[in-house]
Amino acid sequence: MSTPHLHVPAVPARPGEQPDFSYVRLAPAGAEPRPPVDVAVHETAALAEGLVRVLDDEGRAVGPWDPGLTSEALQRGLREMLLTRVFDDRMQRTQRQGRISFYVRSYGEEAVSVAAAHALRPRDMLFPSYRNQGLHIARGMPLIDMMCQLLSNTRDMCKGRQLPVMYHSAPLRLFSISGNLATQYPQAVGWAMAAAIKGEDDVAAGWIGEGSTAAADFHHALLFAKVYRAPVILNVVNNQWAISTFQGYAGGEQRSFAARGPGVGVAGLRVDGNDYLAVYAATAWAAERARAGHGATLIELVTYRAGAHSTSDDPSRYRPKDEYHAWPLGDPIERLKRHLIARGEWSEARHAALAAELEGMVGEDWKQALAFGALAEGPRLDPALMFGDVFKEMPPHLEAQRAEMEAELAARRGSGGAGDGSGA
Amino acid sequence: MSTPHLHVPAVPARPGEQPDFSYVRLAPAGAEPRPPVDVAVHETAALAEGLVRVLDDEGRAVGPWDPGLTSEALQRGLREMLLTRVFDDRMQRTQRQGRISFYVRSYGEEAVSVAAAHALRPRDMLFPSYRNQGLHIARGMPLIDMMCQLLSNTRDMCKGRQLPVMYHSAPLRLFSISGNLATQYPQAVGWAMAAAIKGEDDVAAGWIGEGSTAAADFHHALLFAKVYRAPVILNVVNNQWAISTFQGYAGGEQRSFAARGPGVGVAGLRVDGNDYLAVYAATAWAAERARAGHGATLIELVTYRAGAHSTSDDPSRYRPKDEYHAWPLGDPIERLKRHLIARGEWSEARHAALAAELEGMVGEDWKQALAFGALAEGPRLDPALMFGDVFKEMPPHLEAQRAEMEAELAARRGSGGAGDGSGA
Amino acid sequence: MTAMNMVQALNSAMDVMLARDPSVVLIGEDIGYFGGVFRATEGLQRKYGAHRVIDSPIAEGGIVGAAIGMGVNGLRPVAEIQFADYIYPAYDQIVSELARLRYRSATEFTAPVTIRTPCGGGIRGGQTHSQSPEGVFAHVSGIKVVMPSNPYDAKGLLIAAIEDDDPVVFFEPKRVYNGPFDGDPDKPSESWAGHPMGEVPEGYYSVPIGQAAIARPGEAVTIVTYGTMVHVCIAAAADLGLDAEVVDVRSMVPLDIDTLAASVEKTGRCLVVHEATRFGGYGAELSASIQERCFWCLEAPIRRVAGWDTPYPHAFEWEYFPGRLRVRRALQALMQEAP
Amino acid sequence: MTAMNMVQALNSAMDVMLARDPSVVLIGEDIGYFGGVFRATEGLQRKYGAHRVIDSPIAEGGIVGAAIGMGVNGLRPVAEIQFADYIYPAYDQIVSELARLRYRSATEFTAPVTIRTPCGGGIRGGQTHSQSPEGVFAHVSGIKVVMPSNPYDAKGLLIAAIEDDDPVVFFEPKRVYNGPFDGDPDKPSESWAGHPMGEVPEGYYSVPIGQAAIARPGEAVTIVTYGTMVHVCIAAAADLGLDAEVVDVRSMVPLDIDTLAASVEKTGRCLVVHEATRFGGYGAELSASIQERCFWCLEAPIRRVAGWDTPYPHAFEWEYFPGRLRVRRALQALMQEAP
Ligand SMILES: Cc1ncc(C[n+]2csc(CCOP(=O)(O)OP(=O)(O)O)c2C)c(N)n1
Ligand SMILES: Cc1ncc(C[n+]2csc(CCOP(=O)(O)OP(=O)(O)O)c2C)c(N)n1
Ligand SMILES: [Mg+2]
Ligand SMILES: [Mg+2]
Repeated sequence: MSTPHLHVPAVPARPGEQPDFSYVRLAPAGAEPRPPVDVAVHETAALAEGLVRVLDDEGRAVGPWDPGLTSEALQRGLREMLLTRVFDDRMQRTQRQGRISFYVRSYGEEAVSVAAAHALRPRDMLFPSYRNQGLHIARGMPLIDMMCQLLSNTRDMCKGRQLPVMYHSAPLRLFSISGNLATQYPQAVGWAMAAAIKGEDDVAAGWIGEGSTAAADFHHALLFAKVYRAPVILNVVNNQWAISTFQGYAGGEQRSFAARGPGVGVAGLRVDGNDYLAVYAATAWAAERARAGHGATLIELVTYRAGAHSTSDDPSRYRPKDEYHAWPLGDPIERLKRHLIARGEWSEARHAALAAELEGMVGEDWKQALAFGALAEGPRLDPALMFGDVFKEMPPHLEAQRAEMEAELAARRGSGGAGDGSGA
Repeated sequence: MSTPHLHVPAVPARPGEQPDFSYVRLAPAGAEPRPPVDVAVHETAALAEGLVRVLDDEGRAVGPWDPGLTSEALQRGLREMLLTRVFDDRMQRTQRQGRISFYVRSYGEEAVSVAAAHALRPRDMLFPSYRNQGLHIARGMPLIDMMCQLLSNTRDMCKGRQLPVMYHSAPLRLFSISGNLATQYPQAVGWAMAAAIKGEDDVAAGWIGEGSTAAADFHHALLFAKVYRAPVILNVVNNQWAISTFQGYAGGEQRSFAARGPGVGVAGLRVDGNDYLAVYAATAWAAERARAGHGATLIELVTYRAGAHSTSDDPSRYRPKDEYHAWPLGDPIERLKRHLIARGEWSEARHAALAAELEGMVGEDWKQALAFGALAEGPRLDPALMFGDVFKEMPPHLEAQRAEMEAELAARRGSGGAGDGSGA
Repeated sequence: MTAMNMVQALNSAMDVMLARDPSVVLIGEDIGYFGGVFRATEGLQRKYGAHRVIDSPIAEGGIVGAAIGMGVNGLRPVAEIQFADYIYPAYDQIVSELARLRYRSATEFTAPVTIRTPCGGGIRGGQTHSQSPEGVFAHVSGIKVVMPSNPYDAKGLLIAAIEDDDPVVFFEPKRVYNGPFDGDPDKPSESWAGHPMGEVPEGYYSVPIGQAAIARPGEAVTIVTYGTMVHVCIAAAADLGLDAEVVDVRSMVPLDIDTLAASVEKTGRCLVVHEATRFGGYGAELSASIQERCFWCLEAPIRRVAGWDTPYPHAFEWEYFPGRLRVRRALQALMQEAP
Repeated sequence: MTAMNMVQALNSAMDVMLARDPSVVLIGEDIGYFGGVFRATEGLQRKYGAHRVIDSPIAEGGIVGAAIGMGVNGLRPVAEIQFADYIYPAYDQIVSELARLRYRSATEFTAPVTIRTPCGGGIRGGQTHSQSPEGVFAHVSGIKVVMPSNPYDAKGLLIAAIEDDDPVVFFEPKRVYNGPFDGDPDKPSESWAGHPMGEVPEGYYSVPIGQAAIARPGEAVTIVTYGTMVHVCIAAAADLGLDAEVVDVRSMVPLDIDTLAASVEKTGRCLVVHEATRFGGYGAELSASIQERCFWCLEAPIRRVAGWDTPYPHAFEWEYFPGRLRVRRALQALMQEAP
């Protein structure tokens, strides 16, 4: 019997060490069965510890989870994943240039969002985290709108009130992104409960990272989804890292995150998150299950955060620089490209051409977005907007404060002061 | 495909209906295997959905979980369960007479607390809920001390600051009971983490009701216990009801509460909570597992809240009056008594004598406790005590407020007012 | 008009709104089949169904999180938190989400959630059934905070809260659920029957949020208070035969400072009274903003009477509670105050 | 003495205490191997081990709940909440448990937990990385609340907090982590080097909790403030050539009202300044209690300068932040005020 000591989760590799992904439990493509959507929750226990994969190492689509998509659908998937990456890379660069104050890439996780968006209906409501921009792109949010939000400029959909990447769109059914982790999860469940209460067959889907499963909201969401059999899909994007914290600290040691589902009484699927077809198929299965009234599904999407946490982060401080190259599930774009080529419906040349086209497009949109201003250089929206929408109607104390601020700005202009609050 | 509607958990029987416990998944005594204490978490999945039982319907102790206790140990168990019930009944009556303001019985759940206390070491730290008085009694807290707390009298251990039943004892390692559900659960885990950090082999144990598993603290406790492999036993007392709310609303439909353990990565056991031997054996197993460094266990104790939620509750409003008689797991005291009789070590006569002895004892103690006063009639502690222990040293603003109150009391005495704050 | 106590008035408000608006739903612990531990939702599940009057798990954070999602999907949820002492697990969803959603999404997403919760002591509930946490909500930009002191206002304000497109935290002073309370626990408890504010219309009406009420007009001094303390203050002033003007704040956010200031400008003296602990409480905001508005008319400092800065002690409830004697003593001192 | 910025001073405080007292442990998100997102715990896990400098799951409620249990078992946990904006999930454990334990158990159980958390804006963090929620903790009986404005106080107060047997919520104004900030974001940011309060002893010392400090002595007017705003207020007074006395509250609970009152009695005028939203904020308590103590010496109403009552807007940060201009304008108005 060992003398008592505090166990702390092992981290496979730190800077300077060899990447080691032996802890990632894999399964061959096509190995997992695809049960009917009305399967009993406890019968999904094995799937929650397994790994749903469709694309094999040769780029073939195999097994019962192959959604059998058309070439057109596949090319759309490839295009929108690539667009997401091109967009991310460009925005990251502009942040470096100081044009935007903050950015979060989804590099390496594009399939998680794009495939899910494609598998859901337009009326289904999405509750994204800050790393699901693929949802917005796949739902057709104009890049210019996203850029203007990032620039906090005169066309910022958030009226200058939100950090970059906190997009929203009621018409596109993309919920407002919160800076507080996981809060959208029980909200997604409540939204789904409301759909059921109203007798509508819309489904809600929420996304959080594996680190965020530690939050109370994860528990509340799973519990309410179970108790009321809510038509909701709860996605956990296990990209192995939460800023500097390895997934073991969120409870990932020897246990999948998907297993939390059956534990509480919600179906669970562990899915290859870098496999567009697997993500699509799992999402479609869960949506069908939810729509048919069989309740929620917890989907763990196994992927890897290929980039930094955000533009404020430097991962070389806490993990090996080249870890991503050793990641066993590869790159989602490369894998779908390979599949399309294997099907004889794509080529390196067409891929290069597509990349060039998308880069051009993003560059064009960026120019146009800049025309609406940028936080640093301006023009900016009227600061008085900060007092709007705190309440539906502005109460007297905010009216008074707005007037005070207007007077302050007038004085500042008078004193020729900069937009800095100092008036110096 | 059914038209969408909100699922709400079924409640088997409401007032006027026939009790129906067909939803309680049973297993014959002795049926469940007893794995070694270093068993892998996922191998406890079946035990978490099964039912660990030792006492069969004939009162025999059967199967691998039989702890093989001595007659002396068994008689102690019987005595302290009975004492708990006698104490509860008496305190309930005094509440009816208006002597104490509030009371909570553990009627029908005595084994849950008493057997667990007996299976743990004196140094192990206990974090009870308000329905675990069997722990206090089994650890030898003087009944008079408990009664004085209930009376909020001059010997009240809580100095008049707490509702009745919110006992505590540092020397007996019984943590202070909170009115906020489940808050003690992550605290128990933190206490256990500290033991591990200090290299001590003490174990912590916490108790909450099945309804309280919905609280965020349940999730935090399980997660931290998993991540740091804390030497803690997390007990969920599933007595089927949370005030008026059936356990289905806590997620009990078609899923055990113990299954939450393996779901997160903590061993899980579902145990017959009305079987003294099963509770003892399960607790001993979990304690040994924890002490050996193999981590936490979530134990669901299946029992039934035979009485009202508290003296403020009337269960006939929401469940059949006679439900308890139909409860399939019987009564914990009756079952242990039957076992001792079957072993030839007990008799109805001795039992009646014991009951009489304990009633006499409780009556005696009650008289003595009353000598220290009662909230209604007084004498009471000095009200100035309300300002103590908010901080270790009293800060000036509280000194000032205490002086104000003293002046107020003086004025009240002057005006001959009652102890009522009105001074009228 | 019918005589209703506050619980009946609240029940009637929810009944009226459930009937009028199919998007109204209720959710909370023990509120459905059982009708709530204070019976505020009695009979409503039977009348409107388990899908509109929803029993919930014991997870205040989950209740509010789910209610927000329901609100976003077009419903008007009314969540009950069984005791205000248990609202803290929901604090993050209220502060970080419910209060911010309209703002951060520039009105594209909103959740018209009402959160009802019984507060205050005087019922021998001890420190976890007696708290008055309105102050930690009033400080949060983006939520309205309300506390009625009588059945008429309770129904009218609750209907206004449910119809309000902004989130509202609705505090119910449970000590006056069954009758007004003058601060004397030894007197047989009064009933609302016969009290003018206990006369309540059966049907629909609302009391606008954002307006204080003059509970007792007077000239000598202004007492600014709310909830249970309105009645205690009226009684205390009567004890002294003092012509005090008692202003019932009713709406903590937005605050009707004009009505408060008008009264203080008239009387020149002001006592702020609440049951919540004093330090950093809502009374500090009342004192500070009245002082800012009325400084030059003040003939004496604004004083506060409140619960002591300790937890609510079970055995010393009536030494803790800011009763008539404490209010009286403060009024006497205030009237005598001079440089 | 060495020149330290506030982050280094905080790191040094924890280093000193980890070395002196084996019962001190740290727990929080990203604090261990990584050293914290603001580097406050840099190097400490390497030095003291992963069992004393503990990386945690992202569960603020769990962190505080576990820290309480550790405290009960004889440890002195220092929990880091990565941003004060994310402390709300822990609000229940702090308010209902940490603040109450000593009281309800009549001292049999106590948990000497310190909760460190960076607060305040001016770093382009938007509404979820800029909040100043001290007010919703100062109202809670049973916890001490502290906010230093410079490296020397930061280290001394943090050591005092860790040694304190009562729970302490320790707010760190992150805008001044790397240097004092006079309110002008366009100026190259200053460093603490050369600043008198940037000179910090390497070893053990403490600054007592419960004492305000005179950051700048003066006669004309009293400015009561804390955190980042101390520096802004000094600069604003300097802009006006006004002989203001700037009082750094430092300890919000317990409040050193005597030092504040003495200053106001001397100057006759008082401006209360903080970055937190105004309505129902801690400044209201400062205003109310100073008014109660100093009413007869006040030559003008006590005024407040604070953040507007809105979320902290990303793009309008410098119109939101109560900068030098806002403080100057308030001072000018206050000095002119007369019946
Ligand atoms: C409640 C809360 N706590 C802490 C943070 C700070 N924080 C922002 S992102 C992050 C890591 C999240 O990791 P994960 O959930 O795995 O998502 P990922 O970034 O990997 O996509 C943390 C701790 C926060 N935003 N909210
Ligand atoms: C956080 C919180 N929410 C609500 C309550 C009110 N309450 C007290 S006991 C109780 C039911 C608890 O049921 P359960 O956990 O099953 O324990 P049991 O009473 O059955 O032993 C409720 C809702 C509370 N005390 N704390
Ligand atoms: Mg992650
Ligand atoms: Mg129960």
